[in-house]
Amino acid sequence: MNFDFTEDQQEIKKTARDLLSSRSSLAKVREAAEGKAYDPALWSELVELGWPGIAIAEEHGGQGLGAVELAILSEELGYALAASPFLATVTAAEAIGIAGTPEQQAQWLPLLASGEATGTIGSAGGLVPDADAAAVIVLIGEDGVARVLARAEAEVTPVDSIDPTRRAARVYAPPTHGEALGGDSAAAIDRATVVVAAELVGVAQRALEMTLAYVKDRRQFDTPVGAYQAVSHKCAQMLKDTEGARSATYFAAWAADAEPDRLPEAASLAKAAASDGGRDVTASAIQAHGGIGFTWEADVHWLYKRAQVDAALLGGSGTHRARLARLLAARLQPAAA
Amino acid sequence: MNFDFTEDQQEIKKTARDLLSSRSSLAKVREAAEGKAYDPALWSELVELGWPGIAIAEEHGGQGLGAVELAILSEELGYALAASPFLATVTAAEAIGIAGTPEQQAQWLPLLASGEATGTIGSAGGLVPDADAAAVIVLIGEDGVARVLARAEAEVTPVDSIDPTRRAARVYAPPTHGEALGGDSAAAIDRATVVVAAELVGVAQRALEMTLAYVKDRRQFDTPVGAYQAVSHKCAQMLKDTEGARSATYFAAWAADAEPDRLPEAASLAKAAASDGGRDVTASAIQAHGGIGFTWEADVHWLYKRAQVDAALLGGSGTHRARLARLLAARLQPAAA
Amino acid sequence: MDLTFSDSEAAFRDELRAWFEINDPGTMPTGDDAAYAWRRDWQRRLAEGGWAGVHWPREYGGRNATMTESAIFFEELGRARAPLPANVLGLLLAGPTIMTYGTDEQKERYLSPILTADEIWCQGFSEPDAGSDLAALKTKAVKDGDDWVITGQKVWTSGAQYSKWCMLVARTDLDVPKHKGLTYFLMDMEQEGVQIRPLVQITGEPEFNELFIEGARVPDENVLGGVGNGWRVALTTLMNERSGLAFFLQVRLRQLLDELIEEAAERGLLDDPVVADRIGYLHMKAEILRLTAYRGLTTIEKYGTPGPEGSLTKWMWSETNQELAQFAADLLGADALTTGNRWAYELLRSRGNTIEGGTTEILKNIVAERVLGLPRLKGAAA
Amino acid sequence: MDLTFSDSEAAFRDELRAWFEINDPGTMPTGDDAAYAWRRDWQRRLAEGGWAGVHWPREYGGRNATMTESAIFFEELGRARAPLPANVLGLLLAGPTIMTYGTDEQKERYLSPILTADEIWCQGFSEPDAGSDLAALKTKAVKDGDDWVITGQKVWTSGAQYSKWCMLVARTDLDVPKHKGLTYFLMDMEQEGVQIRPLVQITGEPEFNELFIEGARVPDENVLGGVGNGWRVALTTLMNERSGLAFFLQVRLRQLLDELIEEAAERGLLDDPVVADRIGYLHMKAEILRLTAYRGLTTIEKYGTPGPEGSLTKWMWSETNQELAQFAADLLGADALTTGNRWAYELLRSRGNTIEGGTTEILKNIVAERVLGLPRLKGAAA
Repeated sequence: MNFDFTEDQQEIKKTARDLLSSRSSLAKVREAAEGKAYDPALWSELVELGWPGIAIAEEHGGQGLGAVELAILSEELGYALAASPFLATVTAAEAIGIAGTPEQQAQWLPLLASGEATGTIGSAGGLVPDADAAAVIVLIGEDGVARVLARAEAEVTPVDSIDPTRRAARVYAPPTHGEALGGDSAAAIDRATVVVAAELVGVAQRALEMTLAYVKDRRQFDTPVGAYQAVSHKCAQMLKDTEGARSATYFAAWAADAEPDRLPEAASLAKAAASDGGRDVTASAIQAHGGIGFTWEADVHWLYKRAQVDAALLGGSGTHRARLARLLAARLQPAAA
Repeated sequence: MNFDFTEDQQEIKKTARDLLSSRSSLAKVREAAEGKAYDPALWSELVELGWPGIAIAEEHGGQGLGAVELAILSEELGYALAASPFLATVTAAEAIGIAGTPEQQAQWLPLLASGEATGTIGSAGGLVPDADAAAVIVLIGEDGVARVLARAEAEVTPVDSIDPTRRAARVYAPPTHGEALGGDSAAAIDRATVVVAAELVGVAQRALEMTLAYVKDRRQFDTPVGAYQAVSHKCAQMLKDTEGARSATYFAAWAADAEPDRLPEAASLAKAAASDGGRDVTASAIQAHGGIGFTWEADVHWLYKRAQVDAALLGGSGTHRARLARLLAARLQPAAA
Repeated sequence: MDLTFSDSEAAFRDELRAWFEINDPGTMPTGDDAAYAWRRDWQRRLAEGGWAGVHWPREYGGRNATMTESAIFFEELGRARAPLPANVLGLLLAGPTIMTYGTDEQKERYLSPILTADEIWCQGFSEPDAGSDLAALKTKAVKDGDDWVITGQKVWTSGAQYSKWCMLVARTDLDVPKHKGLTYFLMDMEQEGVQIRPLVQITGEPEFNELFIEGARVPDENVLGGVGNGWRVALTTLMNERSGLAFFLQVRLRQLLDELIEEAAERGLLDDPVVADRIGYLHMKAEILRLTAYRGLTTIEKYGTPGPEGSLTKWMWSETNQELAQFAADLLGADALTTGNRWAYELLRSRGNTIEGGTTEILKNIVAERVLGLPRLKGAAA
Repeated sequence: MDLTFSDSEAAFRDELRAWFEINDPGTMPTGDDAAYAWRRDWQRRLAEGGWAGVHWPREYGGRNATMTESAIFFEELGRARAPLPANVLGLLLAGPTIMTYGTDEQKERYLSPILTADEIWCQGFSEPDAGSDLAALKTKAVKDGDDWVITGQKVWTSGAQYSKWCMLVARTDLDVPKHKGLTYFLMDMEQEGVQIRPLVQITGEPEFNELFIEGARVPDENVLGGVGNGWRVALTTLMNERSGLAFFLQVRLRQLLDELIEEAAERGLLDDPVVADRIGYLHMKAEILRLTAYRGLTTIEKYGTPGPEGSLTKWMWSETNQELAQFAADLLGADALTTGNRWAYELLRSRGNTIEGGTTEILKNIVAERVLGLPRLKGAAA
């Protein structure tokens, strides 16, 4: 039983942290958000590093690493709040990689791995991240079945979500368009869900760190505000929520490859914990910043907005709690499962 | 719009507070709880003061006052944590008084008003307070219809609830026994529910006051613990919960007589708020007392236990929240109501 | 206890409703400046009808309304979906403070234009380094002949760009303890020394401003309540801050909740017990807020001082409003996360509720110390 | 990252499970004394099997188990529905503290009887006036010849009535600042000067005791870690307090939750979406606790010091356990409010979870200061 990253994994984490701290500083995130345009140089760099293909099989041009490595990157991109189609693309790749037909995989994975194209996954009723520029869209129907659509097969309506650091769209496709994923849609969605959870963990971690820095520095009544229990205990709670979400998310990332039978439960655990944790921690971050935290000028609101939208992607915590209860009930009555 | 009590009502409150602080001190409550026996002298005194009949019509030997006066007394008995069949008796009287047939009223109300007999109301599946000694039991069936049963018509099984300051029992009666209330069972139950809510407000108030006294006095790290925000903000929350429950309960008591159309909603509001508030405030009281609060020797646990059992009587907060939602939905679609 | 309106309260309400029927507020135009101008016109109409300063004494053009009537005014304003009058800070804060501490000349000069919205007021209390800690403010006023020369920075000043006057608290004596050396000024905003910068909130709207004050001049006659007495005068302003406004906010919360319930019903979501449970919960909280606000009024009217309720309603409102917005996002999904949707706006705007006008943490301090009598921790303050 | 047990961990677990199969713990008798005697026998059986002090070094009769193996031990103990060994405080606290600070003679004298439960230990740290504030303790030890004479009062001493020895911290120097004048003693409980009074909890059970110490004598050789070094020695004891035990508690929480889910299923309540929502929530919290506890182990094993996780699991456990008990009462109604029902017991007992072994408030202080590096407020302490 070892929760620690391998040396290679730690190296990936460190590389990502270092690179993103310069290439995707919050000033650059702000630029992208306010300018409503991603920095193409950032995407090129991620592509050059092979990140979009980190978990895509080598036969399809990826690096052939696993869900844990992908979660590490996603967490770091969340921490950096990177404005990029990374999350959308890798979640599409995860879905197609686990459940696509050989043809679907051959058609899309090399393009996604090489960064020649981006992709996305999302629900028919929800916000679909970066769908406007995606070459391939994995669209989840009301029935839970996911279809693979080329961009031209879908009606994509870009919308401004409350999170301006990421583009979003509503996607519609007539039932006759696209082709169902060859394999298990649930597994495809679960693997994508873990990626979103990992991003949320990174967002929460960043919110915690920004808050700690602020409350150690900011003084009121001649005392750093972080010395008051009203603030310090809130920070402790933020740590608890962040670490709890992290525990569940790492477990899910590990299970995705090592024990896929446990993935349904693990993915829902991770998403429920990370959705709640991400929202609560970023809201607390605003509160702990006081008036400053409510200004556009401060950066803490980007985190709150990302967390709110991520929390709804691929099912909010309520949806996942309901699923956890179903899974538990099914264990009691295996016949009814 | 005036939320204040009349002078008469204030006099009732003051009388009750003064009397109960001597006749039902916490030492006496402890004696009753540990000895598993009510103090008959206390009951005699309440009867002499005419309290059991305070809201019973004069024609039936009561004082003919209203639900507000009854709520005032119930709050004070809750504040004193009085060990007595008062709550059980007055809730039965409320039910029969509003919905009993003339015969049921004539049979039971004079006995209850004069204290010659006690009564109770409770759910078939739940704990029924003081049913073992009650001459009349208003038993609420699964269908929400309440029957009036003479003691002999019911199977009463005394049980030790977690609240030793009040006797409790499970009650069963075959469908053929007893007689349905003549009028609206829902109104009967709602009026009884307000009484329980009022008791919970008193319990919460006492828990708050005991806690304030303790945390002003108790020192840790050379400082009164009440100076720490972890404690002081918890106390502020206790006040908020108590006052919120009180607002809802006074409204319900007022509506019971003045605007009975609003009673269903008001009763559910009161019970939901008082159940949550009572449980949270008394749990916080234990916590704020630290280790001492967890001992049998301290009195704060009686409040927690009473609050827990009261919170479940005549429907917990979940039941009442669901009902509130139904009432709101019915307003939108009056036809479907 | 009588939770119906008294005859005179009901008459007040009916008169106001009748007035609203004739004077339909209409729809506020979009665009900050246009909306503000419209709200100014709206206040003029209210003033003409005698409804602008309902709680002001008749001698100053008010209606001498009781607290309850004042609450009814804001409830009805909310119910009519009318906006707040443009000069709300003048009506609620500056006016009553001037009535309390002003000289006859000051009352004569300032009160009437407040009522008619001819002169808009803003509030210059908060500073970047003194958020919750008014006594720590650094803006300085130095006597120069008959004038005071003011230098410093203020923040969270709403409506500054439309204001003629600012309720400004500045430090006039550096040699005495923090809250003792303060003075309350009525500062003319229309001068070189006052620069306004919009402060954009996380909603993207510039609801507030920063004030950069560099050598602004205020004549001595514009000191309110005496030199060195600024702390006391400022507290009066703060005490007035949310007396009636609470009811406007409370009604607005109620409307939002009702609209959400309707929306949930339209989408067929009310049958989901989890949704119903949450709606029951929010309804309970909204009702507790409303009832507690009325209880607070009863206490003030009867005893002249606010009871514990008064310090709880802001806290209750802000918490419930945030819970409501978050629940709306859960319930409505993508719609409520899309810019332009009112719930998307609420999801962002409501975060400010627990910060603006006193953070929840400070409110809890106040409740703990002033209502519950708990000791203050060394080095801490409310 | 590998969240399966390693081969050696799996072997450890399998060996233990096999041992449990043969050594069925059986059912604990009712009655405090009988139960305690039974738990003492149980520990002897564990000791005979080599399972009593799994984390102790082999030289002292232990198994030299890793942290993970120690966690597995407690998990399996929970899974086998076996009780904690009678001398749990000796095994977890006294033993390791003596190993760290004891002289060779002390190790020789005390360790073996701890393992075999021949000598039970209790912990004498808390005092009535020094609940969360160990440095404020008042029990005094005065040198008298070769002995120390001890006077004072201790509280929350569990198992005192069965104990031969007490880990006692007392003040030996009144002239130095609070935490400097303390000394750690190994006090013989079997003497006139030590009186035990059971302290009944809100459950009605006397789980803890008060100790009244009046002139008790402790020979100088029973000082542990040197005179005046009591603070440091006590911290070692406290650091050991819940290393492995966390897993026992975590498994117990899991079992309770599973039983509640089964009970809910039997009553046909799982189909209620509100119930399902709450069960999903509690399951999430229980899993987060389990996983975070394992993450904490990884950190300790790899870096030798506890990471942030270690300080969170007690907090997570106590909070979740309380939520679980309250939910059970909501779900099961009257049954869960009737004395004798396990949920009724949990509803009361769980209130202690956020107090015993460090209140949640103190834990948050510790997290804030030691993990997050936040400044300490003047006059406050962790």
